[in-house]
Amino acid sequence: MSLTLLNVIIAVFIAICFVGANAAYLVWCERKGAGLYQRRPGPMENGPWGLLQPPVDGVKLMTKQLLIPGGVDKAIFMVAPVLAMFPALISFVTIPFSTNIVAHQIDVGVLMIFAFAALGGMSLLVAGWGSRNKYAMMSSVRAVSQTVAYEIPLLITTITVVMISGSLNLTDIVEFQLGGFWNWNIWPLQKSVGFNLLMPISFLIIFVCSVAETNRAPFDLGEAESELVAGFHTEYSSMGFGLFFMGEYANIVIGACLTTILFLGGWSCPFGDWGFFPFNHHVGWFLLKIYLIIFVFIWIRWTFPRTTIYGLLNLSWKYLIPISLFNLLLTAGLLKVF
Amino acid sequence: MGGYFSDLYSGAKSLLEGMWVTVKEFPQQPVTLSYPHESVKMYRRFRGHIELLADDEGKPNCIVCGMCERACPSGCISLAGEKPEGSKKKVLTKYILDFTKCSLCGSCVESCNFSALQFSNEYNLASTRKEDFIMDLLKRLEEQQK
Amino acid sequence: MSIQETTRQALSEFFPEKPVTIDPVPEPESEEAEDGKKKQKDTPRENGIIVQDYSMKGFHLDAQINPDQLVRAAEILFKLGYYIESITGVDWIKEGQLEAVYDFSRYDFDLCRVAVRVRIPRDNPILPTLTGVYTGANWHERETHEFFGIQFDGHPHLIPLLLPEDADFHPLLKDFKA
Amino acid sequence: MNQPIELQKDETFVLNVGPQHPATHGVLRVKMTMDGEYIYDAETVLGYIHRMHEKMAENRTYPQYMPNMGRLDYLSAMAFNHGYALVVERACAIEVPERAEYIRVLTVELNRISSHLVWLGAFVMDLGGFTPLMYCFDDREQILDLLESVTGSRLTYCYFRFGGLYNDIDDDFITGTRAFITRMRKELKMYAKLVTGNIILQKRLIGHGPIDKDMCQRYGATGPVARGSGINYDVRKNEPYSVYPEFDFDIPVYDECDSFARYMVRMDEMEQSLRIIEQALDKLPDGPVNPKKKPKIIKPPAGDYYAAVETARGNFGIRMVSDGTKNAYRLKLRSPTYSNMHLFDEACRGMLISDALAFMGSLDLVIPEMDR
Repeated sequence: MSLTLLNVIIAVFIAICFVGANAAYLVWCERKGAGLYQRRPGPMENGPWGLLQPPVDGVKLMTKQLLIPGGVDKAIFMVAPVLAMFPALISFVTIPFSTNIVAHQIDVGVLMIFAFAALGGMSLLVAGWGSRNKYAMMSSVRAVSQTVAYEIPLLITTITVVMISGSLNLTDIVEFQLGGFWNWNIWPLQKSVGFNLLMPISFLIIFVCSVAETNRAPFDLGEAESELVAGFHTEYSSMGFGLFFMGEYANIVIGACLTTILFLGGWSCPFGDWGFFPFNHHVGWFLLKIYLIIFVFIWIRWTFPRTTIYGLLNLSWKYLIPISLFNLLLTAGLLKVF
Repeated sequence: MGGYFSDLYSGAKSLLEGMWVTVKEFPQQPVTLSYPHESVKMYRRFRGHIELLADDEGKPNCIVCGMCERACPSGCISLAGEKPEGSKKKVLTKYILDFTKCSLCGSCVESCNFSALQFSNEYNLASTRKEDFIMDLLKRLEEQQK
Repeated sequence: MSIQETTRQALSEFFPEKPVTIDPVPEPESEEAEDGKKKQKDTPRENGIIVQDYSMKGFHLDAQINPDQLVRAAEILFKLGYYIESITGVDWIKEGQLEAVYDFSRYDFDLCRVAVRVRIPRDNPILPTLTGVYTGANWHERETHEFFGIQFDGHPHLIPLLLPEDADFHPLLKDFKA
Repeated sequence: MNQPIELQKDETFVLNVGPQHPATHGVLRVKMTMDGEYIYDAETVLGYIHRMHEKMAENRTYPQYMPNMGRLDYLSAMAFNHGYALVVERACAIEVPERAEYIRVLTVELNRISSHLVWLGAFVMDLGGFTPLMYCFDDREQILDLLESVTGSRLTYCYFRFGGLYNDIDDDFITGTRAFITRMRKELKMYAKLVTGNIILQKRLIGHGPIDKDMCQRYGATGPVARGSGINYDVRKNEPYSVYPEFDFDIPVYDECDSFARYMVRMDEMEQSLRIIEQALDKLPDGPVNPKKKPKIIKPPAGDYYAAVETARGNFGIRMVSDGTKNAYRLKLRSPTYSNMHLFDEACRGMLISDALAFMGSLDLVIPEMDR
């Protein structure tokens, strides 16, 4: 067995642990955050501040009966939750948490993440189709059109960043932004393109798209609970539902990671590269940034009502795609000039 | 075209305003009460299920006139009394409240002219058995006297 | 002219033999209080318009008409701007009759509540439907149908609304025993 | 997005919304024939919690029936009690002392605000926003506490009696209510920022769910539904009862006929109710809350009686037929949402399901009141 393969297996194991812990405790964060936003304490009873709630919930989910509705295609029905979880896990392989904390550096890391994100969209379709439920079916159709609509601006914006940094490798993209927060891609002032006013807006676009890609409020049309009951996972119980749930939170982490890497300088310290503690704490900076983004995710979810499917598509096709396309052109032009 | 950008601007502004409202609540103390650990004080007028009132000697005030039984819309009160020998008044021997039917309207308390009934302040009444709600108020009074 | 009079005149086309101006005699208070019971034993009320005392009764016009005049009456009221409040029945079991009461009211400040009544025999209760005029009569008629067993001719979807779909009993009839 | 599309009858499927569906707030069922996400036809099925209150009225005496009224519309129970008290008082010619009338108005208006708050929270939750619900419930809790301190119960008050009230209010209630008015004014501003101004909510409501005047008349829609369609109709103004003529308040009317107009009507109504409460507290006369002369046994003289009140959802009317005995001969309850919901079947045709459910939320349904 080659060393690289072993490396990847260990990394996947660590990624599973990381994703599992993250998913579990992000649920806690979400519930606690929701509580605090809503003038109530959130989970309180299990452990201090309800910190034991996630494991207890996990045990509950695992011990529940897995119900399979009559007349469904069992194989499709069972494979959907796995499909939801698997791409998110694999994507972690290529995400650089720090200079050397990365499972496997791939030169086309960005491409790989997008490839697997598309697979995640398919899991919703399979789940909705396999459930033999009208609500689930409608939800999966919605989810797919949403994924398609939002992958385009997401990709275009990412290409812009790739053009600026000149690499598809995530580590390279971060290294391009090292040396203080003024070097991050979020600012209009750029090393390679001079001055591009649209960069902060691009950041917003990628942020909105990652909210939409992860099916979170206000774009949670797939599981719009007041319209489609629970959407694609209406018929799932026990760990089937649990996997969807974990997959959702894993996707959130991926989305936050991607935003951080592309625009917020990844693990780079905001105050330049001082080589002493705590500024050299690279993973710390990375985690801080992604959790800040997740905090905003939670904040948004507990503030806004849901959009409709046409509102969502309008936003994508009328605003996000034109602006990101324009930014792509502008950046290409600026790259030629400078 | 102008509408395009003003829409974008006003929309983004309204979203930020909303986010500012919720984030202001974030650091504040919750307004809820963690119920089993602490509980609210009931108001004096709180209408729990009814209970019998006793006079100074600890005997119920009730004279078994049956007004409450007749006033009750749901027929959840059943009472009985007997006249001991040598006494003018009837003495209450049984007062059963079927709380499963009670709608807490208070017609019984209002109909009573002898201040023999009042609302209790009890609200922790959850149970899984129906029998728990068929209450013997006379027994309850005796227990209270002890 | 107040809307009340307009409505009364419009409705009086059903009673050509009675001059419009004669009947606004509110039943005297004292008489009614004394023989409330007597009134019930009387023969059923004759068709006609009664102008009610609003402060006492809560509505203004009380018109009793024949079943075949019902749709026309509804059309008149619709044209005058009335909206339909409710349709209900009353079971006058002693007289062997069912009474359907149609309540109409207005959106504007010319306050006038009109009750239109129709009396039909208890053993063959058939009425024309108002759904052609007031679409909202649909549910009210379905409700009256299931509670009283009144058949509404021409109703598009006369199945029980509040009761179970297969209910064949009419609970608001006085002889209904659960 | 708003253009009528041509729906095809032969490519439809039936979607059962309810009886257990998060958007139907209870047990309402709508059988929707869908063409994709568009509604081709809808049929509402009622009666899942039908309790035959009207028959109960025939078997109970008049005072005994009072608690039933709170069970019709559990959110504005006070107004329903008021309507019933009105019709019996009218029939028996019972005079109500002035102080009692003022307290009635006071409590009914407080109850109206609490009802609108539940609606606001539930409506925004229908649209997918959860947080406003919690804020609304926090505010509503203040009202419930106030009303509980007076009536002794939080939801089904049963506070009114024929000719008067169950008991008088105390000073704590008055100071508490004044504090609540200040708080509520601030909170309404907060809701305006958090909910009303929100672009997502506006995009979802403005121009959706049209109900025009003609439709209101055909179906007999009342309350905020009619007022959102430009009909200036409020029983409190059009047919003044109790001491409402004494107060200076406006009836909010919007001409837009869409879901947002109905939303705005209710938001404005809360403000107007606060005004009424403030004036009622200022003008509150002294005196007894129960009449000196009141018949011992309620036996209305034979005849027909009618009374209507404006509840939080519209015109609630009672037609009472008395035969001079202790029980009503016939009691018809005309509940507002029954008529308001009726137009849903027609109005939702051609809508997207998400719009239709938002539209349903804007009608402010309370199922027990519809099913009676």
